[in-house]
Amino acid sequence: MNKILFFAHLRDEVGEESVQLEVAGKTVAEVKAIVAEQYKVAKLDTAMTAINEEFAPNEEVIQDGDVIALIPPVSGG
Amino acid sequence: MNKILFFAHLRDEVGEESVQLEVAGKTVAEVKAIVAEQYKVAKLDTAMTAINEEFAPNEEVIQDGDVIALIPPVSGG
Amino acid sequence: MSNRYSRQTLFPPIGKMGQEKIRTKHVLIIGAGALGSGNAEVMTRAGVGKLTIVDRDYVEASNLQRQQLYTEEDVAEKLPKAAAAEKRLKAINSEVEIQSIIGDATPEMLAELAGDVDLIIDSTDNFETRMAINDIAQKYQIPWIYGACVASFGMSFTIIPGKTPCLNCLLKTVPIQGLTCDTGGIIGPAVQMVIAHQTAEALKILVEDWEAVRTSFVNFDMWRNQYTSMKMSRAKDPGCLSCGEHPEYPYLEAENMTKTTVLCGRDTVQIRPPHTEGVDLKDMAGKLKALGYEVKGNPYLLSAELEDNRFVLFQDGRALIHGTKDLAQAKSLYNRLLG
Amino acid sequence: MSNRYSRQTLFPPIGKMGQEKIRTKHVLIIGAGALGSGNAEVMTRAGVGKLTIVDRDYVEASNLQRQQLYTEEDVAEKLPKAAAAEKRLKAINSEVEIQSIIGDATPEMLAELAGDVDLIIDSTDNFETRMAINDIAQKYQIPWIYGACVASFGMSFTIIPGKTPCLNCLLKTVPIQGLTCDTGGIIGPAVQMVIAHQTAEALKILVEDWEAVRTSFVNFDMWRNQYTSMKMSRAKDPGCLSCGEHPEYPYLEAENMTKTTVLCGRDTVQIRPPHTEGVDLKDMAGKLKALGYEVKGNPYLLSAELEDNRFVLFQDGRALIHGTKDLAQAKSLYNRLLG
Repeated sequence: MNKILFFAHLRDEVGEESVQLEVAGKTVAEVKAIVAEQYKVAKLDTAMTAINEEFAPNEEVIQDGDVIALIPPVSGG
Repeated sequence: MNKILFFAHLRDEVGEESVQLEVAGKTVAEVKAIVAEQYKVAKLDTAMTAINEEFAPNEEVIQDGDVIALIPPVSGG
Repeated sequence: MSNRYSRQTLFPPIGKMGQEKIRTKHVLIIGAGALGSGNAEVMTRAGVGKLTIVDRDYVEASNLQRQQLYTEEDVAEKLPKAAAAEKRLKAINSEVEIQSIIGDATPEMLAELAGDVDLIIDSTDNFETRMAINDIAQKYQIPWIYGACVASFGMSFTIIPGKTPCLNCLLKTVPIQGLTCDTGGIIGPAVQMVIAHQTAEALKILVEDWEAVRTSFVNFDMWRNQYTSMKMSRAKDPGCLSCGEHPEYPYLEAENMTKTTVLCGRDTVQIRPPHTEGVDLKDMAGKLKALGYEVKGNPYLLSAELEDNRFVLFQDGRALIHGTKDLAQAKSLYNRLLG
Repeated sequence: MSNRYSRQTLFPPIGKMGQEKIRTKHVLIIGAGALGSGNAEVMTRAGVGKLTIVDRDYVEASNLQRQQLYTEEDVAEKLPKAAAAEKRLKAINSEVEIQSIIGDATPEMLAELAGDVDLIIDSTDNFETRMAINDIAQKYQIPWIYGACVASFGMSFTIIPGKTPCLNCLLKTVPIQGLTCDTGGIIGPAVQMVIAHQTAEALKILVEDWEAVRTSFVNFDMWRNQYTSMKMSRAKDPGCLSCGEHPEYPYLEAENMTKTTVLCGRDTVQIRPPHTEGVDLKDMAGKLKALGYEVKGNPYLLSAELEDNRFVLFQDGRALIHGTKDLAQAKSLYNRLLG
């Protein structure tokens, strides 16, 4: 099982700070697609991803127990 | 074994970010006395103590494996 | 004022030697909004040798809630932000050479300024300019500090050419979020938090304490009491077109820049962003309505109107800004609403 | 200026209702140094109804490196900080009622002000005043926000009477550290970081979003890239004399306050702190020498001299400040050197 954390406005869009999903064996890009579909979140493809607090590219494969954080880049200044 | 973390100017006085000491069974007050003696740190009695990131009073007894943080209060403004 | 930096030279990692280094450095700040005005104030008080600040906007009433160099008088006079910033910064520290530039931070302008700049502090409000800063920084080997905030959250990351990953390694594209300070709001404490992180990194870089420079990507939410650091050791992409082995600096190329043109005889500016993934028109319509805009539309475009602002936005991100021939003003409105 | 708060009301946890609450609240800021000037600016820009700021010092050249309301002109005019702050705050937002008080924040003054205050933001430079604020806050049930910084580190904690532990639960005594901004230095980013935390908490309290208030004790070092939160769920002491079941508010009692007296005919002020654990004279001598003081002494006392400052410090914390009859000025020097 994997914990998926949402940051910034993703948290508001999903309505939860985190969810539990079974995504071991999938890539980061696949996880984004699953989350976007399941929680109706737009623009997830441009969010950065951390696995266990370390930046992970889209091709990275998730292991069981990994904590995944989705961090949308922010542009205001 | 216990890890002891030093914050703010304690870190400069001790010269290390953290040290390993065997202090299971001792109270917070006793640990402060041991550290003050061993590392020649003045004014440790007024430092706040966290055990595993939770505030702990002077009477609290350390368990094996506990991570202890010593945080001196700061007055500048 | 002989002892004006005494509290800073007393801090051992700076000291008198560090202060002397700070005094000889030139810092470039892109943007004089919330982050730009705050970063400029901290750098000016710290005593940098020269500070250049670039901005295309003028001071408006809605800026005063969080933009720290400006007063009600600046709003009444409709002063350009760069000019109002210069005035206040000189009153704070007459020993710092302040250069203010009223205009759009285009890749051409950045390239011209890059020659004698030691550090760039990002304080812009859009990713297109950030990607141009990122390429310029790589091309001229200048450290730069990304910072951004919206609502109660913000983030920062320090980019040292040749050492750290760059912004293009992380993003790979120019994200259009449609969430900006003008659509999602912003609170002062989130601004202060980003400024704290950017200026701490700036001082480390100016005194050349490279060991102390933060290597993680910081991300926080002041209202939800969240603070996280993402390790970046595996983020550098060897094939990155900005910082990789064969750099092409794509965001300095004309075809990757937004085209802004006045439509002949129509008092309208057209804004055409480079290949985006498209805009969610339904989502944008909701955000604009919340701001008081009157919004009409169909699946291909929306038209929106509020006071002097009137524009049409297409699904591919293209927009027509009506009632103006001022390119910078049109682009400013676009970036404020779409990021 | 109808839309000056628009970016703040767009932020859902504030909204128009929250802004209306902010507009009706009275915030008291103790101290107009680095934290005080910064906190006052953020609160004034955010649109509080009334802001009272108390300080006993005047603006000096060494303040300009980090105290954001002040200019070189304020130094030249030797303006009291509270007066200089008021002038700038009014230029920033004429809709906020600014009350500036030039003087020492004694327990008597705090008690007088407490009547109609909704929130106290600690921006003082010493623990004696903080302990008095803590007792006043408990006695009159006023939330307050502790904040402090030295060098590159800082900390903050929000105290809500009846809910959270209080400062006396944590410290049990008035610590004399001898580490202050005047002895250990201070950098702007550490100041900004504390301001970010204090003002975020302030906005939550002003809009009465109690769920959002931070319950942990925050502690950071901007140069070492450390940020930690200490959970405080077990810190409340039921026997605490400030917030426990039988409160006595000990720091409002005369015997627990520093006595400041002019020594007759000697142009000297004596400062006698209440029962301290004593001062490490050797350590203090080293710090004063580093500041340029000429220091002499023996195991019982040290005497120190630098320009106009001349004083004798005893092992029990008592001090004689020579060459002045001004109580506030003498106490100010004492707190700046000893905390």
